[in-house]
Amino acid sequence: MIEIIAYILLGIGAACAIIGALGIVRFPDVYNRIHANTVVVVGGVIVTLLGASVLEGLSSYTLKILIIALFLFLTNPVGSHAIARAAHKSGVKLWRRSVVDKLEEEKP
Amino acid sequence: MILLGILIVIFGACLLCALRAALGPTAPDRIVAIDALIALMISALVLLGVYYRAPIYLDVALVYAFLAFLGTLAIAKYLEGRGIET
Amino acid sequence: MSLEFLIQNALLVFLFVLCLIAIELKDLLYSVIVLAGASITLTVVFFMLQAPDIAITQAAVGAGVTTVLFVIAISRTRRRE
Amino acid sequence: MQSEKLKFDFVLLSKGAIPMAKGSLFVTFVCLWLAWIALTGSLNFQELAVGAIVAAFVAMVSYGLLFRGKMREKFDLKRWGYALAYVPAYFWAELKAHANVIYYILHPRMPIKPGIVRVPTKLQSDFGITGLANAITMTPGTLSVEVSEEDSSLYVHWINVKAVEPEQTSKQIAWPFERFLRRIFG
Amino acid sequence: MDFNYIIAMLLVALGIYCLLLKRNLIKMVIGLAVLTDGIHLFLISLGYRLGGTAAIVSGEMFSDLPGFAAHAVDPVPQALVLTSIVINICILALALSLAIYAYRHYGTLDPSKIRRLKE
Amino acid sequence: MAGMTVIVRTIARLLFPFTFLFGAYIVIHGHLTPGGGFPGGVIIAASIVMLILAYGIERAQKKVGFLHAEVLESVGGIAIVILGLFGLLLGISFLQNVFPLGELGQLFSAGNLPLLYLGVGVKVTAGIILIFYAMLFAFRGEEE
Amino acid sequence: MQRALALGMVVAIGVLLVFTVSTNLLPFGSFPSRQIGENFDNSIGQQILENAPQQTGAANVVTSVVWGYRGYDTLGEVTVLFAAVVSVVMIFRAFGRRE
Repeated sequence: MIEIIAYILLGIGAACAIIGALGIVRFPDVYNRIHANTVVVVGGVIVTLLGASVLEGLSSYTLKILIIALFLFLTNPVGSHAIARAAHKSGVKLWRRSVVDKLEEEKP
Repeated sequence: MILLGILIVIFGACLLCALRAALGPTAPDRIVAIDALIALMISALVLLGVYYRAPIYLDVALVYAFLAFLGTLAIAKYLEGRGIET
Repeated sequence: MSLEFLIQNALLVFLFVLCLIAIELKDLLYSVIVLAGASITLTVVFFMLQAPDIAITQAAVGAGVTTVLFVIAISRTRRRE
Repeated sequence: MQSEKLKFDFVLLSKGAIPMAKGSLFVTFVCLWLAWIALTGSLNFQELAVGAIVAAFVAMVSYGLLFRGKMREKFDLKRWGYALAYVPAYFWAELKAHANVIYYILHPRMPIKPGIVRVPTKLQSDFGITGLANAITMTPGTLSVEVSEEDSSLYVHWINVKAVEPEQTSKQIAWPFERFLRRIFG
Repeated sequence: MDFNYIIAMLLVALGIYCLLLKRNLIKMVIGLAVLTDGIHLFLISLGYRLGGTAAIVSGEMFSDLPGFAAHAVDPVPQALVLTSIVINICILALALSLAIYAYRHYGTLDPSKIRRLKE
Repeated sequence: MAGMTVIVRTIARLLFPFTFLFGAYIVIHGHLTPGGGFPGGVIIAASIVMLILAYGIERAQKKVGFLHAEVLESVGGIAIVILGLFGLLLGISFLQNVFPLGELGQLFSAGNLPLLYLGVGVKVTAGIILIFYAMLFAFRGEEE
Repeated sequence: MQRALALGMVVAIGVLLVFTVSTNLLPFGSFPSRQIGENFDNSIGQQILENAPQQTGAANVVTSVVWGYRGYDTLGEVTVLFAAVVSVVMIFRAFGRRE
């Protein structure tokens, strides 16, 4: 029973990983690609790590895998935020069909 | 065997990320792609550690989970147009 | 050839392609970014060759030091080749 | 210029600018010791002893960084209750956002309307703003691009803009997280 | 199939190509990094044993030391590569410092132009 | 204003003690798990680099100054040499083990190997920090 | 002309390296039988693997090679690190004085 749950989680993770990577290729500009990156990290990697820890049961693996997931969860949004801010400051334009850019209007 | 199949899927995703890293028009595109690649490789490391049945191998993935965002931060600071030291 | 070695050989080809991209790109910053990807691929290859000591050293160096050093050097000189 | 620098000096790598809380060193030590036990994964006496020494050393190096303020507030049971209730709400938001973005990725014509909107927030503390921004970034579909500390608002890149007015964006993007975070971090 | 050796040597050739033909000091340092990566890969592949485990006694191996010795991979190349990585990072830092120095002094990163300016 | 946004600063200050502790774990368990002096030292140095990137170099220098790093590096080197001289003084040879070996797999085992790794860890930490400080201090504020 | 010569040299070096490596070595993964002759236990790595846990008491055999059997090498490595750090610091100090 517990193995079936683990394999379901691993399957969801792999599917999210490949879909997110497809999104990184398909999306038109940097900011949208970061959304796809988030799909890879949360839906792909962290769900996969949870599946691996469920697969092992409660052992010395589990705690370490959960620490890895926690720190990935803490560090990745910081990187995304920093790179999005740097992209906006260095003049990377939004996609041409974007609706609104409040940051450009209010803080030039 | 199922673990190895999932590994193959993850490496396929890595291939797509590398495609974007090779094509991407600007620097942030490439960094985003490499970030996703690093995250995918961390999950691959963990799955390999489970496959080899050795918990001490997981330290390697832990190192990358701690330090992966340093390079991103440095490049972001460089792209913002001021020195890295401020 | 077992499935494990198939994966390992695919990773090796991937590593070679990443290094080739890193060398052939004209912008030095792009080269450094792609080199970080090559570094983690090499880490996984070391891991599959049952050398976790080397893998952990390569991980620490590739994630923490090399990229930042190269970015400092690029920021002190010129970005275009 | 100098005074402005001092105003933002909540960084506190140097001691003395803001008085340290009394229990800060001890609480940091306990957290680091627990982290050591989780890393080693054994309850051997030697590991515990060496862990205590290392955790004490690291806590003395860095005790101003982890915790600030009064220690008694940190262990209010109500806060931990809200933190516990935050987890399923966060999980539900994450699930919805994933389904949304995966639909956009797999759709052949990709019907997205991206844009950057301003999201005002009432959170004040560092950890509160950071938690909100990280939660926004970690749900796919929204991405915090810039944080403005003067009027405490975030600029968020939204993959499918439904509203531009600050009240509406705050209600739609930030409220699911903010209603818990304002209780947890204040 | 000696795929590891071939890829390692191709990496070395790639590094030499970069060192010989690129006209930029920092790009040459990148080539140096690729070259050393190839050498490390070659040495580690040399010590691999089919179906081997890592050279670390762990888990149920503690009571079966002869079995451990019959299954573990070669530790000597690993120690060698460990030393080599340290020296590699030292060389990297030193070479980048010298590149910055040369750029500040001559205003260019092209090695041939640097030589011409000296004459 | 020095440093990056409040998000990066908060996460850096949250992660700094844990990264430091993890580096120390890698150094101290060098004879039991993968790792050792060099990767552990690099991780500890990377935690300082994290502070530099998040806060700016002046704030990081209040934690570990240039002189501190120089002294620490010398201390690490001297510790290694003194540990080696122990063997020489007892009439065996340089760097020979003189401490009891202990039980295989325990933390207190393997004689002087963990102590040597401790020295290497201190030395590598200080060395990498010194390299970063030197490269960051030179040519400050004259980028193009 | 010079460029073409260099390119040809690189290709020649690459072909030579790949040829040497793929013909003159034993196949990948045959670690203990790299020794010439019948007696496989003469390989240094195999001997270290058998004796290291008792001799040095370290569970990680790579560690016991790094600081036990090959301590002088590692001492040299530490010296190289020291020399590199001193060189980098001296380069930037000298340059700063000159400006």
